[in-house]
Amino acid sequence: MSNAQPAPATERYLSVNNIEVIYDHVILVLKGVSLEVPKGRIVALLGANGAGKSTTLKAISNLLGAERGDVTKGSIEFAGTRIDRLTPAELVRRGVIQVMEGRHCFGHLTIEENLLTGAFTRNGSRKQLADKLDKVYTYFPRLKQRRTSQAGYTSGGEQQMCAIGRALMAEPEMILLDEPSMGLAPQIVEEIFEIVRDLNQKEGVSFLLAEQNTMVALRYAHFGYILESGRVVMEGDAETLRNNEDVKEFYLGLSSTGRKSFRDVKHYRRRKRWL
Amino acid sequence: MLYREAGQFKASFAEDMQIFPIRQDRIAIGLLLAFAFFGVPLFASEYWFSAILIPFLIFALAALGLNILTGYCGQLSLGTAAFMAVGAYAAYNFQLRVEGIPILVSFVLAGFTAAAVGVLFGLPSLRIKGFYLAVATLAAQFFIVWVLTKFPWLSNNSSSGVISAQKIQILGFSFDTPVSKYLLVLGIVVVMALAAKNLARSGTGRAWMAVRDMDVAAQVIGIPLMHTKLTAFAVSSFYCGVAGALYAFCYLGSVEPDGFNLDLSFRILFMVIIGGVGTVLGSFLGAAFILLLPIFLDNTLLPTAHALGLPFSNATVSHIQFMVFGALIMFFLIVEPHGLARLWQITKEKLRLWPFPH
Amino acid sequence: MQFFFEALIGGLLSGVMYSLVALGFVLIYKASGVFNFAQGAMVFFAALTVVGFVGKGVPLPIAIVLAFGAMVLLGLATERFVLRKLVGQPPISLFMATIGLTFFIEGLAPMLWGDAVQPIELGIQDEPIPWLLERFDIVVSRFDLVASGIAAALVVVLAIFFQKTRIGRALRAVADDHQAALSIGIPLERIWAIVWAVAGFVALVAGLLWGSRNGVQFALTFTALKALPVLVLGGFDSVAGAIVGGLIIGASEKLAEIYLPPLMQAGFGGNFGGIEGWFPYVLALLFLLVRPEGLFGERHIDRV
Amino acid sequence: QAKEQFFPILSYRVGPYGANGQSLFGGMIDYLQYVNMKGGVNGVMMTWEECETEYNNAKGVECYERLKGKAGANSAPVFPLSTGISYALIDKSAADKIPLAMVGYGRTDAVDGSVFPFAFTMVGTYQMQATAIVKYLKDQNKGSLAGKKIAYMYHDSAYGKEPIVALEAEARVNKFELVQIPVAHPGNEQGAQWLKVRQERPDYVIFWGWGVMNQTALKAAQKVGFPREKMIGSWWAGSEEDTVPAGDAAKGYMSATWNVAGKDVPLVADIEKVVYGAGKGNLSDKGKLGSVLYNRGVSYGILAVEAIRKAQEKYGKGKTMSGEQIAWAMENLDLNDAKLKALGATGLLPPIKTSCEDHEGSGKIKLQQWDGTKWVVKTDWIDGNRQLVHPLFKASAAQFAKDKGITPRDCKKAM
Amino acid sequence: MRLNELQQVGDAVAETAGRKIGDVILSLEHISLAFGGVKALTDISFDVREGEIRAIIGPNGAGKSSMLNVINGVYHPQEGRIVFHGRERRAMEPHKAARQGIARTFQNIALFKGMSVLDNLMTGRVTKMHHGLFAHMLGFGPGRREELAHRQKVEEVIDFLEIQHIRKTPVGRLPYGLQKRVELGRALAAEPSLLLLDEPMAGMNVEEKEDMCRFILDVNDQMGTTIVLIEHDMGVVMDISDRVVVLDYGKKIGDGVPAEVKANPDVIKAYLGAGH
Ligand SMILES: Nc1ncnc2c1ncn2[C@@H]1O[C@H](COP(=O)(O)OP(=O)(O)OP(=O)(O)O)[C@@H](O)[C@H]1O
Ligand SMILES: Nc1ncnc2c1ncn2[C@@H]1O[C@H](COP(=O)(O)OP(=O)(O)OP(=O)(O)O)[C@@H](O)[C@H]1O
Ligand SMILES: [Mg+2]
Ligand SMILES: [Mg+2]
Repeated sequence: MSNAQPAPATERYLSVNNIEVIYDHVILVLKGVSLEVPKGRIVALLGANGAGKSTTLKAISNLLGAERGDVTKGSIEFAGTRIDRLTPAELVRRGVIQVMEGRHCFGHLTIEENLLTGAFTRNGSRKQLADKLDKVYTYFPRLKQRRTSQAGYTSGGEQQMCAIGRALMAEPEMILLDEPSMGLAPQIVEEIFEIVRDLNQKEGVSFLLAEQNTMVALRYAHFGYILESGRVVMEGDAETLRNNEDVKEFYLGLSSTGRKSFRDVKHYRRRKRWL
Repeated sequence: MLYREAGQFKASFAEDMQIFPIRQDRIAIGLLLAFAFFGVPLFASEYWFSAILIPFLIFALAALGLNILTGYCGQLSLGTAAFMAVGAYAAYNFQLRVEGIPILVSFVLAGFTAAAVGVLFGLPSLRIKGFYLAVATLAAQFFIVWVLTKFPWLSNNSSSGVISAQKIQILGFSFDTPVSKYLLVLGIVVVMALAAKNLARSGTGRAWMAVRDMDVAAQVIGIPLMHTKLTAFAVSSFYCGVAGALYAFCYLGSVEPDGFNLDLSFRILFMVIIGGVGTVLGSFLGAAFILLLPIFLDNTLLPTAHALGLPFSNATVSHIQFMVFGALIMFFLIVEPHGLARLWQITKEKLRLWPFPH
Repeated sequence: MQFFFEALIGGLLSGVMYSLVALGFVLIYKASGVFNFAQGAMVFFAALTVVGFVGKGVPLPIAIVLAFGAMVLLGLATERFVLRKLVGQPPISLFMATIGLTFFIEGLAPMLWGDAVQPIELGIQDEPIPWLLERFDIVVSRFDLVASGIAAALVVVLAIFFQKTRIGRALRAVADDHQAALSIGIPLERIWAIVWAVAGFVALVAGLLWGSRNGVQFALTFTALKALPVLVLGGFDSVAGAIVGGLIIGASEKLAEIYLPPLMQAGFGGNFGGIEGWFPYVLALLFLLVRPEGLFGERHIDRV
Repeated sequence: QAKEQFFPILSYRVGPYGANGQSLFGGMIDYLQYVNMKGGVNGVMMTWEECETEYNNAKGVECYERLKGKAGANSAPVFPLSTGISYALIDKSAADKIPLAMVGYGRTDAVDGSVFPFAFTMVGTYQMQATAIVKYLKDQNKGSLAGKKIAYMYHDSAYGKEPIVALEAEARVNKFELVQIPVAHPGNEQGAQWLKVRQERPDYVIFWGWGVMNQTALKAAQKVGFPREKMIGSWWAGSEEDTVPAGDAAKGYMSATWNVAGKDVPLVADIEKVVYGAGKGNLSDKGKLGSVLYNRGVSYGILAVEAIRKAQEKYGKGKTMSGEQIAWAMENLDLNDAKLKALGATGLLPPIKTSCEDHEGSGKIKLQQWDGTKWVVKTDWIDGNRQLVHPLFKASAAQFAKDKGITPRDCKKAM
Repeated sequence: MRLNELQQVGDAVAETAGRKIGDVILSLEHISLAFGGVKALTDISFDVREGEIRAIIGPNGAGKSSMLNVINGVYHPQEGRIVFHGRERRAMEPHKAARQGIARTFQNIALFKGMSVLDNLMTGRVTKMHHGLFAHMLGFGPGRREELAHRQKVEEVIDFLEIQHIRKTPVGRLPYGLQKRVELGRALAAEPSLLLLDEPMAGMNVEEKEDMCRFILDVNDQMGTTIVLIEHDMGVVMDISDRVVVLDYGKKIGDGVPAEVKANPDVIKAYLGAGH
């Protein structure tokens, strides 16, 4: 199923070392998370709600400040340098960009203006800008149709595309994608992941993607981490994870007999083995 | 160690829904009230009563009023002082024009008058939101003060628009010393604060907060926006009105419309924000802070400057005071945008966890 | 009738003076979603700095340049020590912070430059233009005309800046969602520094004009109160709104002050002048009832 | 241990009226310093403490309460320099037996000492001032104002509204037309009002402004071409703080005053020499020495110190006086020409003689004109229309007494 | 499509037949809605029967959420009419719709962020509470008793949704999935007869989706609540819904039982994509 190439041994690219995150001075959310994204790879960050996936991404892109969160321990490196003290803008300039969970489009700007702001850190010529815009529009034709609408009035899915498109405008090397499939129609989900793969293969963009849709995520990712209550409880390449019994049951919804119907869900739960 | 709720089991919802569910809190509040009623009169000086305690309580009441509107219902208002003015002038007029009306009744009626005016100026809130509404409430601020200056009848034809509050007598006892006024104000404020606390944790309070947090959703789950917003305006103005009446009768003794100016509105807004939006406790903490800070600076800056031999003139000290005041406000917002009440809450949470950090 | 026109023109021209202050508000609001209450204090600070330097013997043009420098510094400091720490906080917190800033500036400015009330001489006479007075018996001040010209120029420049430039777009993005703006690499710090510097410049212009009109003194901070109704009427985030709002408020306020009180007097007896304090606000309120986001303001988007 | 007399000073040096406060309180404190440097009042030294009110009523009350605590029973008069604050303090000061000196402002019916034993509206009231201005205008017009039109432009507050009754009465008596033009606080925009002036085209504008309203008015008058010579301000609209910022627009503007500006008053010159010579001056900007408000501050100092002196004469020289004793003295003050001369204050302020019935004690003004750089006195002392004005005070005071349940003193016995 | 999947779909349909599905309680007739130039809905008609689970699917921007907004009165369609419980109307008013027993959840969570979970659920009962301001002020008496009675009901919902442990937590601090659950709880607290769910399972992992499905099915089974559901997860839609409406660009392109819809070529083209 996976047509991803086996990961060649690469240098350390993005690495998160044992970080701890506290919100509001009291709420400890990440309790020592370490992970790595080798160059040119797609790494999936899986885990239940509230496991701390978004928090991890925000810690990397340094967006915690606005939520009164703090990285209190550990370090984060990108391409050989520490980045935990860099401003988000500086990170974007270095090629690390996050697509936030919940879209966060600029409601009062039109779709096109939203995309254009994405290129803020890249002062290219008018032509280059137009080219980039075209590229995004070929990825997301729907956006082209709605280009003059105010983003606040577009549908959820359109906003999601807008947010991803906006990030692409920054010509990133490393995208932190938070729940890209949320609220998207199945067709679009496939499309988006195809785009992810495309970018990865053709342009060498690396991805760290937090995703609930494990099925799809593991289909496209090379490697995965599973996060539970602020700790990494399991890691491995996509193939291994996909064949793990627990992952199958809890994240893929497959039982030993294949996919079970949502109607037949039992009212008891088996304890997860890794807990 | 002392502040733990472990071991306090709630056997019924009624217990869980008490006004202060944690036993230590209940004890603390009880002690505080006892102290305020019986302890303070024993050793506070006249200065404390007239210049600190009475205004503190009155401002806390006004802040509470504003907090109901802004903190609980999310409608930013800059017209608080005007509603206080309505209360003050209404109480004065009830006393003046209704023969033998008990003063407390006057206060209540003053509150209702302010509430009525509040509802009137609350009507635009059905369409206008956020800062637009805030500026719209400025219309109330300026218009009401203007009306009070322009209709001499309201100030009993005093050529200057100034009114002098009548004597306060309840059941033959006259409240003319600072201590007695303090006790009167304290009593009223305690009752109203409890009522506010009750409101806040009842259906009314929840409806307010729902409208504040997301009005479309509130409407969708069946909260009528108009009714909810207008009750918030009414209750808020009622509180401000009573505060205004107390301001005139128990604090300054005589007031002029211009005294209820925008500055006063802002001071009260400061109290709410610094104290904590959407908390009853915050109104009190905020009032104390905003009232005491300048006094504290007054008393410390000049002596400090002199002690350090700095050649500061009085003017410079006053300027520095302004700066420090402004800087502290910014500082507090940065440290804790949710105000002193939240700081207090965090402290309590930490206390509960102590000695563990999380 | 001739008097009516005189009142109308006078009103329109003084409305432009309000616009000038309102413009500073609009700038910052549009760029950060912050309702900057300190704008009035900034006007005061700017004007006082100019006079302060002049008082030290610096020639006026240089004093103006120096004052602009001071405004930039003030903007940078505000960004560095206040705004940056409040990223992502609700607008009301930021609003309150700017009130704190107001106090700070109101203490700082006179501490640096003294409390004395001082004039600025820009060399534009604030007197009736003679030939208009003689020919039509209409009073139009030359000063007001010049002020309007300056305001109009500023408005045009700023409108273009916001709609057409990269930075302008980024500014609007920041106003919508701080965190998202950060996430795509818009450097909030720099953006805010720029905006505050520009707002400082607008404040300086307003300060010079208002200062030379009424003298440089603490009361310049009150100009903010005149600008607020203009702001709501035009829409917080509209540069064009600031100017149109100013014109409407200016004209109607003057006409109302002249024609309304006699009517009220007829109705209630007594003396009803002095309605300028509230009239603009009530007028703005009425407008808002029809258009809750002001004439040109952006519609508030709330969807579920 | 030297004896001391403590002055609680409720000052304002910041905020919208800060500039005015600097001069006023500078003058007053400089005078107290001066008295001390000359050996005090029979050896009793003046001490003081300032408290910033920001011209805000509530802060004023707080300051009063705080400083009252420091003064104890022996407080020198309090000058609450704000109409609002003085209103708020009337009851309190009476209860505390601290004399409240409202010199040229404040509750005007406190002229009637039988109802207000501790409140002293000294030297002049707004009503007396207004009638004196009318009298001046009448003199200018060969004794008749009949058929003239006078606009009264005023700060729309207690301060501006007090004189209206008196002016209306004058208008009836002198058959001139009175046009009232209120200006909303703070008065930094007066386009409409001056358009109204254009419309009405009055012969004179009597102008009751305060703070920024004053400069704005001058500028606005220039803008509509109203001659400044025909504009007569009250004594709170006639200081350098009002005219300097208006620049050329102020030239020719007239105003009333009860104290004279300039350093040529011997006392002021001496203060400069003695106090500033010793580096003990209060002003940070020495340029304000001799300004209208500075000299007014000095006059406040004179009134207070002379009251203390008078009290000492009765209750014991060289002793600290109680508030009550000083109140007695303020009610029995007699600052005649000879005394003023001895103080070096000839011409600085009018002679004053107070009594229980009349806390005002003078009611005289001079008119001064701004020549572009300084105020030039234009007239001798002009008396207000006492017959017209004082009965108004009596009636108003009686009403106050009734409202508050006060039994007025019998002034016959007050001596 | 895998064989056993088809098998299960068939089972589900069969099961549906056995359940008690009543008459039409809501019917939408020729609804058209436009925002300025954007046509969100064009001439759409469909109905909802008592006790059924009715799904609305369609690509992004098809107008699904708008449809729900029309049903409970947030949007007023320019054309068409709504018949609810036999009463016909042009448009609803949101809070009146709530009083008639329509509750809903939102695509972008619309909880009251500043309030605790418990308080959020309690607001859900607003339509059932009758005491006013003065009763509330007292802190005892009838207002309090009413409050307690409703607390009882809300606790039942809390137990049902298994969110006891977060009862007092401010909802802003909760992870997304739990917020969704709380939102469902708020809607359930109102004991609605018609429940509108806008993508209740977005952003959840399989385990949580399973939980959510269980809640929805239980609500439907045990309380007989009629449910209108928007969802992008085809597995869920096919498994639990009785009938499905498909919208595309504001137009209805399909309507029927899941298997039927799934086989509809228009639907495959517009929505499902070739992968399914
Ligand atoms: N601003 C905040 N303040 C306090 N707590 C927070 C905040 N943001 C997140 N949390 C808490 O941190 C934990 C992890 O949240 P996070 O958003 O990282 O989870 P997640 O794995 O992304 O979950 P989801 O799949 O729902 O997005 C949650 O328990 C949440 O309650
Ligand atoms: N209030 C509004 N103003 C303007 N346009 C709107 C508004 N609400 C919805 N629209 C438009 O109507 C169309 C349908 O939107 P809707 O939100 O109903 O889509 P949806 O089917 O729910 O999509 P998704 O699955 O992405 O949530 C969209 O193109 C959207 O831009
Ligand atoms: Mg997440
Ligand atoms: Mg939708």
